[in-house]
Amino acid sequence: MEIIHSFTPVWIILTSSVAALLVALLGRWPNVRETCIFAAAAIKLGLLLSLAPAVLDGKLYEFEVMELLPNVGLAFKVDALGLLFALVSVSLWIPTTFFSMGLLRPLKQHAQTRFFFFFAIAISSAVGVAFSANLLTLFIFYEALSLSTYPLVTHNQDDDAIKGGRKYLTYLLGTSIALALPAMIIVYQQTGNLDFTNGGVFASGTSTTLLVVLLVMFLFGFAKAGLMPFHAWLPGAMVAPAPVSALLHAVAVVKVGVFSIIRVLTGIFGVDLLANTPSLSTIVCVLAGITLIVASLIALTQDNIKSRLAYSTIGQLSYIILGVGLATKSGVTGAALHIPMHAFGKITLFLCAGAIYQACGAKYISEIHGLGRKFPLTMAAFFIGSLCVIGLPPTGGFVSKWYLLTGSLDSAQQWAFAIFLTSSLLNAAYFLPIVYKAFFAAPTDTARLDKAKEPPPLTIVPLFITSASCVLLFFFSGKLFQFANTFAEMHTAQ
Amino acid sequence: MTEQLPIVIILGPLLAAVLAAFAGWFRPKLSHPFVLLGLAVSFAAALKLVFIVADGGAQKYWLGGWGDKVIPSQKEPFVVGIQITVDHLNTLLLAAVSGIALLTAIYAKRLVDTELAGRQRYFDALFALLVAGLLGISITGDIFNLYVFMEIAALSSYALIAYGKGRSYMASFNYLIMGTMGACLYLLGIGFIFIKGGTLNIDDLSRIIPTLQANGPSQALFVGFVLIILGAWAKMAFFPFHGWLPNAYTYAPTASASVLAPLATKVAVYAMLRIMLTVYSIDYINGLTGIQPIALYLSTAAIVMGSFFSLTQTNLKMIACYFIISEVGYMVGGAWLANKPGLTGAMYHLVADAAMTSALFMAIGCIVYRLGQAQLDDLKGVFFKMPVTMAAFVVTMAALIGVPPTCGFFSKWYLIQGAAQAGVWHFVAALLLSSLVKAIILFRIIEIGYNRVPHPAIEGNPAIPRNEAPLSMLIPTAAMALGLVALGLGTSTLVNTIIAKALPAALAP
Amino acid sequence: MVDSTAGSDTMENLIANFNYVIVVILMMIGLWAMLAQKNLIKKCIGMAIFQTGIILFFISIGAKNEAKVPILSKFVVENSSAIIVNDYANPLTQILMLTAIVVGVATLGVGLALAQKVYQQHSTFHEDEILENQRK
Amino acid sequence: MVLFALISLSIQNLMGAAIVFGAYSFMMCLIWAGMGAVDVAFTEAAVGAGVSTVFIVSTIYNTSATMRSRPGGMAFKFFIGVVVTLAGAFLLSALTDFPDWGDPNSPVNATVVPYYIENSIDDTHVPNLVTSVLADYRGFDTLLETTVVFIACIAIYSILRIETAKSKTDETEEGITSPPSYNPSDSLIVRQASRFMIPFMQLFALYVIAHGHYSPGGGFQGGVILGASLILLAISFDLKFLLRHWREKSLMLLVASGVFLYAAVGLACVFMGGNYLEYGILDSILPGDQAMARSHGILLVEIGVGITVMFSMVAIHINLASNGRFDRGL
Repeated sequence: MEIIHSFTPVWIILTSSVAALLVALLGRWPNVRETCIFAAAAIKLGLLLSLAPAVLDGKLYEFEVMELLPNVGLAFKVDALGLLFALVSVSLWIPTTFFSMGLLRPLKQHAQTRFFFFFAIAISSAVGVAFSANLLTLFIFYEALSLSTYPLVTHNQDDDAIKGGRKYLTYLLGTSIALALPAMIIVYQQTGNLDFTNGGVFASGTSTTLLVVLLVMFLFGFAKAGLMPFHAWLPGAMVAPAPVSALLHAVAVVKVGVFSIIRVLTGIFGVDLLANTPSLSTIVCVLAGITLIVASLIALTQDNIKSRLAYSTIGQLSYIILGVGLATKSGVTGAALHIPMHAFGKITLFLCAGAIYQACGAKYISEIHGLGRKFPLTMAAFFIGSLCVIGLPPTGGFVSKWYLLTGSLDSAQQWAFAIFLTSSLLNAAYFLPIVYKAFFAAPTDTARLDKAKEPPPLTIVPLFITSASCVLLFFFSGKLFQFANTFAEMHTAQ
Repeated sequence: MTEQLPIVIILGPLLAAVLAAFAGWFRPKLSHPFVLLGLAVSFAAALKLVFIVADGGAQKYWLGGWGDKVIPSQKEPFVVGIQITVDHLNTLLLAAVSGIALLTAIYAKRLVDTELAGRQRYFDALFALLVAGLLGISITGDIFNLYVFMEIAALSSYALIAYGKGRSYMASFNYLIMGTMGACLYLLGIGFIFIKGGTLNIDDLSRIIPTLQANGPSQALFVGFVLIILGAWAKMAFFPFHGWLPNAYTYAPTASASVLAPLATKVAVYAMLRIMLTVYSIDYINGLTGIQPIALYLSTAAIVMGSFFSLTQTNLKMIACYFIISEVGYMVGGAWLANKPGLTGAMYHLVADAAMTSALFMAIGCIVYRLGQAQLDDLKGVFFKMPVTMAAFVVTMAALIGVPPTCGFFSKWYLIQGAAQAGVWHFVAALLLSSLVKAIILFRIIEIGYNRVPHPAIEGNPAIPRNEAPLSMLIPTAAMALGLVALGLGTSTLVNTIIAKALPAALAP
Repeated sequence: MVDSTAGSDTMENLIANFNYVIVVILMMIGLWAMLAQKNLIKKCIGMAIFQTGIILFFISIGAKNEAKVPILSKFVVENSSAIIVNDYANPLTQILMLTAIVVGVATLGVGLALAQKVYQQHSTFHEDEILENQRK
Repeated sequence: MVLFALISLSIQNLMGAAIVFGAYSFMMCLIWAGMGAVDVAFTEAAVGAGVSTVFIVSTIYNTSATMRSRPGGMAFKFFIGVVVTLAGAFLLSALTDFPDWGDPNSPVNATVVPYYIENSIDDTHVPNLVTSVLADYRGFDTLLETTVVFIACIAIYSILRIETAKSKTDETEEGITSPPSYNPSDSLIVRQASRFMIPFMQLFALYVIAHGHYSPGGGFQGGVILGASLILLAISFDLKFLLRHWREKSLMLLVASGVFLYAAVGLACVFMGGNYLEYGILDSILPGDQAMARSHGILLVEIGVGITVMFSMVAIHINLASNGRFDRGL
């Protein structure tokens, strides 16, 4: 495995922080401010893509900024999975910014500068997590993400926002401090090493009980992944403005949770250890499986569009965890692939929810009966997004779910196959009726019907981009597959 | 001249205090610059010594030149005078104490001029004397000399607290009783060590105490040890001797509290560490199988109790005082874990907590300066009135919670690692609990100070005018908050070059 | 393991070191007064008693049988080789205690000053009454 | 003695308690003198039995001597009693480990102390071992101890005087019991007696300081006696009489100057190239050889100590006795 020492990963992380500073300084001129963001996003994307060829060759970019603790430093490493995740986050940052401008500006929302500032910081933190070379660095950026998204969640500053924000922090900070931190310290104390290592850091012969305890602490400690019972923050955080829910709570924040778990499972425990220790693998799969099914069932009962999406997200995250928990090559590939696939699908859905709210002021599914014809483009995008999340062709979701299903058949946990299928059915059951009712049900609210109209282009264009991407990802899934495969091979090659 | 540096650390504030006391009668305006000068000299010397010690090891200084003398009846030479020592254990603390004192002196000027208008004749002198006492405790290599310095620090702090008028007198009196009790217990403990050891020099004691123990444990040394530890606990407000602290620091003038709160307890913890590690030894501590668990349970109790009471308070200063009590629990616990990470954590936290508490009290002082008081309910909209102060406050709280990469995270890291290594899980739980409690308090303050008011940027909402603290207060506060991050990033360097060498050799891997 | 000789040893020791027993009793009286007395002045007196107890303790440990005041006589001043160490009482403990006495009186003074201030506010020296006043 | 301690704590009248406490201190200093600790006894007689008692009495004079006893609280007292008894037992548990009482070969007497006894003359030309150890071998302690007195003085001044000076106008409104007016003619005998005694006391005190090298005494003892003489003056005449001679400002300045003298002597040693307080290095500016220079250095710092202690005691007394008003009092 070839290692390239390069400062580029740090630059990539810093670009959006610099953008954040500029945003804060130039807050008085909104156009300049947002130009900065786009420039930063473009630079960032360019830098990321420049790393791609080498990473796909199986090389690693590494850089250690400084040593924080003996043997553990503030260090970055770019591998296929990290790069994939960073690419997804940054590329979705651009349409989301467009969308934010479309949403916030007409409403003359307060504190837009603050909004964009913390948004940029959050992106930096998410990319920081993606590039972390060890658990400590990951933890630092994980916490930075929690803190920087708090002002975004409470952006509206009404009672609901405060309550949601309180829940958000209680869950995220509480679990990370009370579970993930001590688990990390115990790992350090046991092994003296926190680097993500292929094959794990534990010496053979570490007691299984300890491993089980640590595993559970990590799984629940990274509560951003939304494993039940530490999932309640996500529906609570839906009080945030739509772009926040879209980018952060469908992509950046939740995926950071899942990503952290993947890193811990592959880099600290090691896939081999999981595969060879049935109890560990089973714990991951059972916890994820339960969350998967229960979250889907709850989603069925939600009338609020964003809550339904939130529960759907909780379920989909567990797909990824379950995929890694299977500890097979195609399982890991599927899990890695599901990160971008679900991201594109879910962001489309969230943006649609925001657009619907803008179009007719509706927050509940029962309020949009029959209104779909007034804004067909929005609802079409919603349909494509649903297909992607359910996992039907011709959308990208199909590809990732395919690998997940194959993975479950390869593994010792074949019952997971049934779980995947059941859940996909449930997904269909809670998404498709929305589309159906929007177009074909009798309108319940005629007053709303008259006012409803297609939202402005600044809102629609991002929708178009993301939903088109969902379809494109199906046809051009090869590139993404390369990323996922490189990562999976690195960790499962015996 | 570098060999004179250790004494310069003490003389700076001491002479400054005397000059300030003169100036108080002739040119009151001059007394503050004198103190600043003295503290700056002291800080410069301490800083220089950090590098000297990191490179060249411990520096000993014999006052009056009375160093090692051969005594006919003894095999080895003894120090007959008083020695002051700068070694790996105290050099960081010295730099921290003098540095924080210097910043606080700059910071406190405005507060003193307004809070104590017309009464500040001796404030500067007492301030410098307090710092001289604290530095003396940290630097001295003689257990009796330590007692005298302890009294210097204590007497000046009683006076500094009593400047607060009103309830501060009773608070100061209670502190005086507890403080004197602590000092007396300490002095008595010295007696018990002296009766067996026959010398007061710390280095000589550390050499002969093991030989005295050769024929089985000595009860007198044990009693002396317990007395000294109890005395130090009373001084540092360790549970269950913590009763005096919250009132004393809350009713003291903000200017006094901002120098007392960060430094006084830390220095007492250092005194405990010095006695535990240098006079006695790590093996001795680990041999005390009866006391070690008690000390650890008490630390846990201190942390839990401090956290609990900080939740029930409505006054910001009071909350901060209970933080101090739980932080003391951190350090005592870390010291009594008596393993490598635990001690590293305790030593690192000594410096980190001094900086954190200082930043916290500075931020609170800025708030008090502008808002008049620090009841939680008065904080509405404070984030808009004083954005910079509150940014510093949030950073400080983040450090106290233990958010990386601030210094609070790393001390917690080592402490938890030490507790895990020793299997003391209740201590781990207490550390985590206290982090969570601090997080709750931080976000309660953010809610009140930020979210509870209509956002002024929205049209139609009343504007909240900026009313930031004066620059002479703001800059030290911001500097201190940034220092917390810098300290966190420098952890590895500090631990590798200094703290690791302060650990007893018996713990080397 | 109960050993009767050990018990009698302890007794003998108590008698032989009767001084120390007195010292400890004095110190404990002082400590008790500092903590249990409610009157501020009594607390101060207790503090002073505790301190004198400690001073007595130090002087006791430095005592030598048949030793003189630690001032060298004219004869030995001129012949410094003729000094017999055991002839002179221990100067070290004495100067330590000189310091302790002065520190003690300084503390006492500050304590009394604070007590005066407290009295000015509350017209009482009784701790409980002061606390009640403060709660009002 | 234990009895005296108990009585002074159990007496209901605070004035009585203070007087009994004075008697207790006096007995204590007799015991010390018996143990060969003349200097300690000397100091305790002046400080413990004298000045401390005066401090307590003047505080009581300014406030109230009656003690209000309240019912209840016995359980608490008993509890503390149990704790204290246990602590005492714990202390006594170390008795078996002690060297015999009065053993000249105990570690305390045989480790570093012989050095002082054998070398004091050669090192410093000072036959009074207490003085040489106090001001030279452990001179730093003494500097700090002087500082402690200085701190106590300015602390009390800050607490009582500055406060009061500011709120002079509200004083009567606050309803402070103003002390009974003092009638000088009451005590003609006392006045005449003290007028006669005071010069002798002061002369003696100066002797004590200056002759501290050769006989019991030194800066502390002399300073305290000088202070006591002035306090006596204040008691027998009144504070105003004293303040006519020693103004507030000069008192406070003199307190600081004593410390300054001591610290400056130490600093001079540093500038001459020695360690702090290494008086021997001063031989180039002081007459005599190194040992003589030490002897002179000791004298200088003893004078510093004397000045600080004397004026501190006076200033503390004035503050305590007049409750910081500096007009009249005990």
